[in-house]
Amino acid sequence: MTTREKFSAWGLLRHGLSRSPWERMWDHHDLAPSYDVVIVGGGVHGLATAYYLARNHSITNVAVVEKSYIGSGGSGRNTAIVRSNYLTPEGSRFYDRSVELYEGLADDLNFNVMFEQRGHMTLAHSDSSLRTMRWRAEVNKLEGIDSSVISPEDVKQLAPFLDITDHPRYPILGALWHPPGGIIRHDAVVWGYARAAAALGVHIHQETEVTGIDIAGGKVTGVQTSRGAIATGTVVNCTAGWASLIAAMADVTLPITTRPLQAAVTEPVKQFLHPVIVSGSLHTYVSQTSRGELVFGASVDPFASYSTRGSLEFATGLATHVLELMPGLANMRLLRQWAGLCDMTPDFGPVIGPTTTPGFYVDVGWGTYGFKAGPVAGESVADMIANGRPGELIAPFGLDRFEAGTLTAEKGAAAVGH
Amino acid sequence: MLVIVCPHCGPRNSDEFTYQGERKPRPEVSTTDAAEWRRYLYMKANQGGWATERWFHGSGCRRFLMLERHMSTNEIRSVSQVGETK
Amino acid sequence: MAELTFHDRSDVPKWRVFEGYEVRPGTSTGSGGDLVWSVSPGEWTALGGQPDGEVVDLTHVRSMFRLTGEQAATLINRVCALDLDDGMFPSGAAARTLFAGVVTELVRDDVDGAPSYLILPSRSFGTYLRRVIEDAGAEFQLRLDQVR
Amino acid sequence: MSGFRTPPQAGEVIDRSRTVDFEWDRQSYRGYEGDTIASALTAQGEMVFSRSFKYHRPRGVLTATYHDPNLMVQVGDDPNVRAGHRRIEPGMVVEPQNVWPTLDFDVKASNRLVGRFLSPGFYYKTFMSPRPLWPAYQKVLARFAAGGRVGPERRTERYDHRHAHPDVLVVGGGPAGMAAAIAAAESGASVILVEEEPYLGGHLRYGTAADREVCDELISRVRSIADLEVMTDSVVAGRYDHNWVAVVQRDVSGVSERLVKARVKTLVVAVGTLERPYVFKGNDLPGVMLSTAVRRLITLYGTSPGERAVVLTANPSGDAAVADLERVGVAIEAVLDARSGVTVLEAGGTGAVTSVLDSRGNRHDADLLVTATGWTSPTLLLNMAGDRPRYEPTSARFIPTDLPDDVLATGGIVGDGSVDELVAHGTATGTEAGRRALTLKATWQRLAPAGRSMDPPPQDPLDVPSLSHDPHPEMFRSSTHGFVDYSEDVSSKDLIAAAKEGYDSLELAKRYTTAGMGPVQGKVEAVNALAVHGEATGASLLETATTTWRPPYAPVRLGTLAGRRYEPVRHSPMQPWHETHGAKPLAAGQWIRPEHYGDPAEEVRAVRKGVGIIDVSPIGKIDLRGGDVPKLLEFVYVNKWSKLSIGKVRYGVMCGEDGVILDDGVTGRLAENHYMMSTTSGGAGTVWNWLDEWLQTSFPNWDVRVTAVTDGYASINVAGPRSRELVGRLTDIDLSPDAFPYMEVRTGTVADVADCFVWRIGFTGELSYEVHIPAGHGLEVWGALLDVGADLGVRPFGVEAQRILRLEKGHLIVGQDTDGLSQGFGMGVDWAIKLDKADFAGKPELVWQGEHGQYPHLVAIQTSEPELVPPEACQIIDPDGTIRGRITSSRLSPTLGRSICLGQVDADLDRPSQLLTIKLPNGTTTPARVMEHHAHFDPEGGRARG
Repeated sequence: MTTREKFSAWGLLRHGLSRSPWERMWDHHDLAPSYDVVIVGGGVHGLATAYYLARNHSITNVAVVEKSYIGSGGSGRNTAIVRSNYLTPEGSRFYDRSVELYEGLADDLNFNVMFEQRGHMTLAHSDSSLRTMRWRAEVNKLEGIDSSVISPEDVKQLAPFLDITDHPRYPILGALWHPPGGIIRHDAVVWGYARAAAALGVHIHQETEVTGIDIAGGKVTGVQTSRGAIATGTVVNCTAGWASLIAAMADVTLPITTRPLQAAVTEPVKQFLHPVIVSGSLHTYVSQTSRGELVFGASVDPFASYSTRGSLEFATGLATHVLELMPGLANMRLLRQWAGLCDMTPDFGPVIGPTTTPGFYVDVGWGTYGFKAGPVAGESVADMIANGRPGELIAPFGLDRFEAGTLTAEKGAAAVGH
Repeated sequence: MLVIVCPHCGPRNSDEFTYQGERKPRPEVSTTDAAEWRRYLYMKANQGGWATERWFHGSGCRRFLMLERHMSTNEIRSVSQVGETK
Repeated sequence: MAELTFHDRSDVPKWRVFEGYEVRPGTSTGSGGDLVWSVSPGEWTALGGQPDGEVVDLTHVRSMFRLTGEQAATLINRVCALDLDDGMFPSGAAARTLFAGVVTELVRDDVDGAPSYLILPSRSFGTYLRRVIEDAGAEFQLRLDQVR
Repeated sequence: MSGFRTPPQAGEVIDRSRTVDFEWDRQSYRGYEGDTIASALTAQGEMVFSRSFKYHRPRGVLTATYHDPNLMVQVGDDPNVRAGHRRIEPGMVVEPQNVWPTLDFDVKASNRLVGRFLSPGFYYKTFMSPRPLWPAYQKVLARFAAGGRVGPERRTERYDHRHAHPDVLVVGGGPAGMAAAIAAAESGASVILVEEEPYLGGHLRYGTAADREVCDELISRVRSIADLEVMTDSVVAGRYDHNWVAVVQRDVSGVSERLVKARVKTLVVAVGTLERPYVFKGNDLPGVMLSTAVRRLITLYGTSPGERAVVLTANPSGDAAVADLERVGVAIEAVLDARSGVTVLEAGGTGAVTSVLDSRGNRHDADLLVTATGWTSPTLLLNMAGDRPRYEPTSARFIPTDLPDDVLATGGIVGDGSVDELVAHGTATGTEAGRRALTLKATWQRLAPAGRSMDPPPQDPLDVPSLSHDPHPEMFRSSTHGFVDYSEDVSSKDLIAAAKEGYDSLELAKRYTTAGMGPVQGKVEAVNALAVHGEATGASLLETATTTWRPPYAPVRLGTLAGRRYEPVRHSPMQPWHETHGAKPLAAGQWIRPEHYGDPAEEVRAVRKGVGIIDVSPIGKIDLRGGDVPKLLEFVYVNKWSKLSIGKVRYGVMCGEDGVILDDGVTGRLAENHYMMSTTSGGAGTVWNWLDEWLQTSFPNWDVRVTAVTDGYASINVAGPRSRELVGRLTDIDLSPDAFPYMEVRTGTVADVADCFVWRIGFTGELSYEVHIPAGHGLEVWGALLDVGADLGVRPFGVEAQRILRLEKGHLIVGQDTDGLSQGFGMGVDWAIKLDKADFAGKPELVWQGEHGQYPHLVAIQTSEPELVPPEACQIIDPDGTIRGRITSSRLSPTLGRSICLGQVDADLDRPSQLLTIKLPNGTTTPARVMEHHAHFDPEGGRARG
C-alpha cells in the first residue's frame, strides 16, 4: 500500500517555488491474474465502492475495470447537483447519508471536490406540484432534513432573475427549498476517489473493456476483458446506462431501459444566480458554476437509446423553458451540449444488491440520480460485499422487489427530479 | 428529431410519435403467476444493436407501429403496423 | 404576389364517416364544400351535407381555417414541420400532424391555382391557433378576416 | 499606436464613403460601414481587446474571426460578442469584459505574478481546510468568473423558427462550397447555401486578383439560380440524427435571429479549415497574429495591424501575408521560413510584442509577429455524422475518413489544391450530392400518400476526384512554452504537468486543465493540445486520436433556440363569458378554467341551497359505436357493463396492467350500439389512447369505433336542489324523477339547441344535470341558464367550489387522493372491482392485492379543532414519528362550518373514530379522527337521488 503526498496550500507553495512535479494520482498496472473483487465501471459508484472496500473493510485486492477513462460515463456528464429532499423516507434517508458523505469528502479524500451548498430550489407551477413539494418537505422534516415550502416572494429573494409575475401557463406558486443541496465538481469526486483508492492498493484499469463474465456451477468465477482474463468470485456491476449489457453476460435480466439524458452549458457571464433552480413541470434545472457558466439539464430523452449524440429539440425545448423562468437570459449563448446514458427503472428507485447469479452484484438503476448517490452507494455496496448481505439503507432497493410487487414510491417525486 | 416513415402517413418527424419500447406478449390471465406477470410488466432486454419496439403515431394516423431501430445509431430499418408484418 | 388570406370556416358541417369511401389515408377527393379526406385507415372526414350511414358529427369538434396564398406554405412551416413541397403535399393531400404543438388536420385544396390549406385543430385550440397564425403571419401582412 | 488604415484595397468589404461612430471602453471611435469592431479598432491603433480568464493578461487580435478567443466584448447588454465578427453600427456601445477596474490597468493581472502557484487544477489541492472557510474560498473563486453581464428584465428582441426541407444543404460559401451548391442546383435539387461571414467567397476574398475573379464569377452564378437559397452571416450549429440540421440565420429581416430546422436529404460540408496558432513563449502577446488574420484585416478591411512585422511561415498563407504586408507598406523585419527549419523561440514585450527571438538566435524588433504554422479541420459536423477523422501526418491535419451516405465533404476540409481543383472537386461533389438527394426524394415522394411520382436520377454514383494533401511541417510547439488555450489560460506547461500527475488520457487532461472548455470550444487549440499532450505521454497520440467536438458549432442565443413562445392552451366555448365576469384563471393541464368568480364559499352555499352552474367542458368525452362496445367496457373498467340498458349511465374505474388506478368516470348508453364515455379532464387523452391501444394490439376484430368528441360539446353541470326547476325551463326532456331518474341519460334540446345530451349525475352530491351542448351553442345556453334562473338565485361556480363540494361528499380525485402506486383496492371503490370477471386490464394485480391485503386505505378525516385545516400532504404519524399516512385533500367546508379531509392511512387505522395524529408544517401536531363514511355531508346520498 502506497501513501500519497498530502495536498495543501503549503504543498502548492512548495511545488510553486521548487517547480517540482506532483506525484501521480494513480498508477498503471498490468492485470493481475485474480482479484477478490472486480468492479465493472470506473465512475463515481465503482471507484467509491473500491475506496470503501479498502478503507472500511481492508479489502484491497480489488480491480476497477473501465472501458474508457475514469469518469467518462455518467459521472463526467451529469450536472453535478447534490440534494437529499426525496419523497420517500427510504429515499431521503439514503440520500441524506450521501450529502453527509459529500460534506466530508474533501477532508476524507484530501482532494477538494468543491461542494458548494448553494441551496436547491424546486419550483411549483400548479396546485398539484405545490402539494407534492409539501409532501416531500413534510417527509424530509420527519427525517431531519432541512427542507420546506417557501412563497413566491422568498423565491424572488433567493433568485432575483426568476419571473414570478402572473404567467397564465407556468406561474411560480412557491417552491421546495433545500439549503443543504448544491453543486459539486463531478470530475473532482471521481479523481479524489480514484486517488484515494489507488493509495490503498486498488488497481484502476482504464481502457479495459469487459467482454464476458465467466460462470461455473451457476456462480461467478471470472471476468473476460479486452486486456485478458481475470479470476474472481465477486463482480459488481456499476455501469449505469450499460448495466443491462453487462448483466446479460451474467444471465441476469434487469427492469431497466437506457435513456439518454442531455445537458448543456452556456458561455460564462458574471455571477447572478446562487441557488440551484429546478422546475419539474418544465423539465428544467439550472445552476451557475463559479466559472460563470449556466449548467442546464432536462428530463431524459423521449425514447431509449445508447447514443450520446444529443438532439436539437433538447436545446430548443430547454431554451424555451429557461426563458419562461428567466426571460432576461435571451441573449445568453448555449456553448456546448452533450448526453449521458441513464439506467431508468419502472419505479425510479435503484436496483442494488445480489442477483440470481451468486457472486454477481448490481449497483444500477440510478436513472438520473446516480451521481448524487455515489458515495453512499459505494459505502453500502462495500458493506454488502464485506458482510455478505445488504444493509438497512439499501434493503428497500433489491432486484427482487419487482417480482414481489413492492415497488418504491419515488414515482411521485420523479416528475420533479434532480 | 428522427424521421419515421409511417406506413399510412409517409415520412414524419418522430415528435409526432410516442415511444412505447419493448413489448412482451400479455400472459394468459387465468393461469399467470406473479413472477411471469411482473416480468411482463417490468423486465427489459434493453439490448444493444437492432431492437424491435412499439411506437404510437398519436399526432398522425393514431396507429400503433412496430419499428426496427439500431440502439446506437438510431437508424430505422423497418416500420409496420402492429399485427401486419411488412 | 397574391396576398395571403385567412378565413374561419368552423361553421361548415363536418362528419366522421367509417365506410363507403375509396379515399386512401393522406389523400382527399372533391374540393371546397364537398371535400372528403382521410388521415387514418377506416375513417374519413366529409364536409357539407350529412352522409348516409353511421356518422359522428364533427362540426363542433373541430375548428376549420382556410389559409390561401403563395406564402401559405412558408407561413405554415414557421410552426409546422410537414414537408409541403408540391411533390410531397400537392393539392389533394391530407394529413394529421403537429401544428404549433397541437394535433391538427391539414388538407391542401388549392383555389383557382392559388395554394390553399384547410387547417383543422380541435375546437378548444381554435383561439390559440388563430393567435399563432396571426402572430406568425405578421411578416406576410396576413389579413385576418373578421368572420367568427 | 501601431495599426493604421491602408489605402483602398481591391477586395475590401468596407464602404469608405460611410463612416460609423461608436464607443469603445468609454471613448468614441470612427470606422467605416462593413468594419468589424476589431478591424475598426485596429485601424485606430488599438491592440488590447480583453484580459485573459485566469491571469488577466492583455490580449489582442489572434484570428480576427468569430472564433477569436481574445475578442469577446460586451455590446450594450449583449455579453460575449465576437468583435472579430460583429459589424459596427452607429452609436454602438462596446465595452471590454473581464477587466477591473480598467482594460489598461487591471488589478487581477497580479495573478500573473503568482501564476506559478496557480498550477492546473490548483483549487483541487487546497481551500480544503479549515472547512468553515470553504464558503469564503468559494467567493474568491467566483470572482474568476469571466464573460459579460446579463440583466433580469424580459427582453424585447423577436426570434423565430422555420422548417425547411432542402434536397441539399451546403455548409460553407468558399469556392468548393459555391461550386457544390451550383452543381447540386443544376442537377435539379433545391439547395440552401450557408456562409458564416456576411459575404460569400471564403479565402478567395482575401486572395489574389485572380482568386477574386473566380470568386466574383462563382457568386454571380450562385445569385442567378432560382432554387438556390443563400444564407450569409449564418452558421450551421449542428447536424443531428437523420440529417436534421440547425442553421442560425443572423442576417434576416424582421427578427434578430432565426433558427432554421432543416431536414436535409444530402449535407455537403465545405467548411474549409481554421488556421492554427503556434505555441511558444509570449505567443499570447497582443501583436502576435495568424497569417489569415493579417490578410483579412488588410484585404477585407483596409486595416494594417502593425508597422514592423516578423513573419513565421510554413505555408503559402504565410507567404501571402508577407506580400500583403509589403503591399501596404509594413516593414518586414524578417521572414522566418519554417520549411527551412527556422522557427520562433519567443515574442518579447510586456503589454504587446516589441521583439521576436528566432531559433537562430537573432532578435528582431517588431510590433507584429505573424505565424502561419498549420491548419485545423473543424470536423464537428462530420463527427456528428458518425465520422472519426484521421490525423494525416504529411499534411499535419485531420481529414475525414468514412461518411454516411447522406453527408459529403469538399474543399479544404478534404484536401488541398489550386482554386480550379477545389472548384472541380466542389462541382463533382455537388453533382453527386444532388443525385443522392433526388434518389431519396423520389423514395419519399413514393412513400408520401399524395406524393407525386418522379423519375429517379441515375443510379450509378458519380466518381468524385480526390484532393491531394500538400506536405506541411508538423508544427505545434516550439522549444519554448506558451499558451495552448487562450480563453482558459492553459499553457503547454500545464498540459504536460497534468499528464505527469496521471491525467494521461487527453480527455482527462482537458477536463483537469479545462483546455477546450472556453468559448471557442477548442476549435483553435484542439490539435495543439493533442500534440503537446502527446509529447508528455510519449504516445504519438495524434495518430490514434480523434478530436472530440460537441455542438453547437458556434454558440447560439437561448432566444434563437426558443423562437416564438407558442404555449398551447385550450379554452371552453364559455371562455369569453368567464373573462368578462371576473373569473380567476386556473391552468389545469392545457386548459384555462375559472377557479372561482370571487367567493368560492358563497358559490358552494348557492349550490347547496339553490342552484349553481359550472363549466365542465374539459371533461373527456369519447363517442363509442359498434356491437362490441360492451366487451371493451368490460375489459377496460374493473366493474361490470354487460347489462347496461339504453338510457342508463354507470360509474366506472379503470386500472393499468399494474393494477394502479388510471382514471374514473361515467359511461352512458345512448342507443343500441352507441355509448358516450366520460373521463377526467386530465385523463381524456390517456384514456383515448388506452382504448385504441387495446383495440389495435389485442382486439383488432372487435366491432368498435372510437371518436374523441370532448371539444364537440360545451358541458355545463347544473347542480343544486333547484336544478330540476332551472333545467326544466329550457328543455323538452321530461325531468320528472320517474321519467328521468338518477344515473340516467337523455337526449333532446336545451334552450332550443338540438342534439344535446343530459345525464343525471353529479360530483357535487346535489340533484344535478350535466348538460352537454354542441360546442358552438355553449355560450348562448350558458347565458340562457343564467337569465331564466335569475329568480332561482342561480350563480356560476368554479373549480375551487367544485373541489369543496366533492370533498364534502368524499368523492376521490384520481391523481390527488390516489397516487402512482394506488391500486384498485383501498381507495373507496372496492365495491366496483369485480374479480369474478374472466379478464380485465390489471386483474391479476388486483387479485393479488386483495389477497395480501396490505395497502393504504383512503378515509375521511376530521380534525378535533374544527377551525384547523391541515394543509394537503401533511403527514399522519405515530408518536415516534413513523409515517402512517397523509392528508390528500383538505378544505374548510362552508356547509358544515368545519374543516374536512380525505387521507390515505395504513390499513390498520381504517376504523371509524380511530384517532390520528397529523403533523403540521409548523412542526406541531394536531389530533383527528377517521370518519365512518367518506362523505362528510349527506352520507345517504338522498340529495342527489331526490
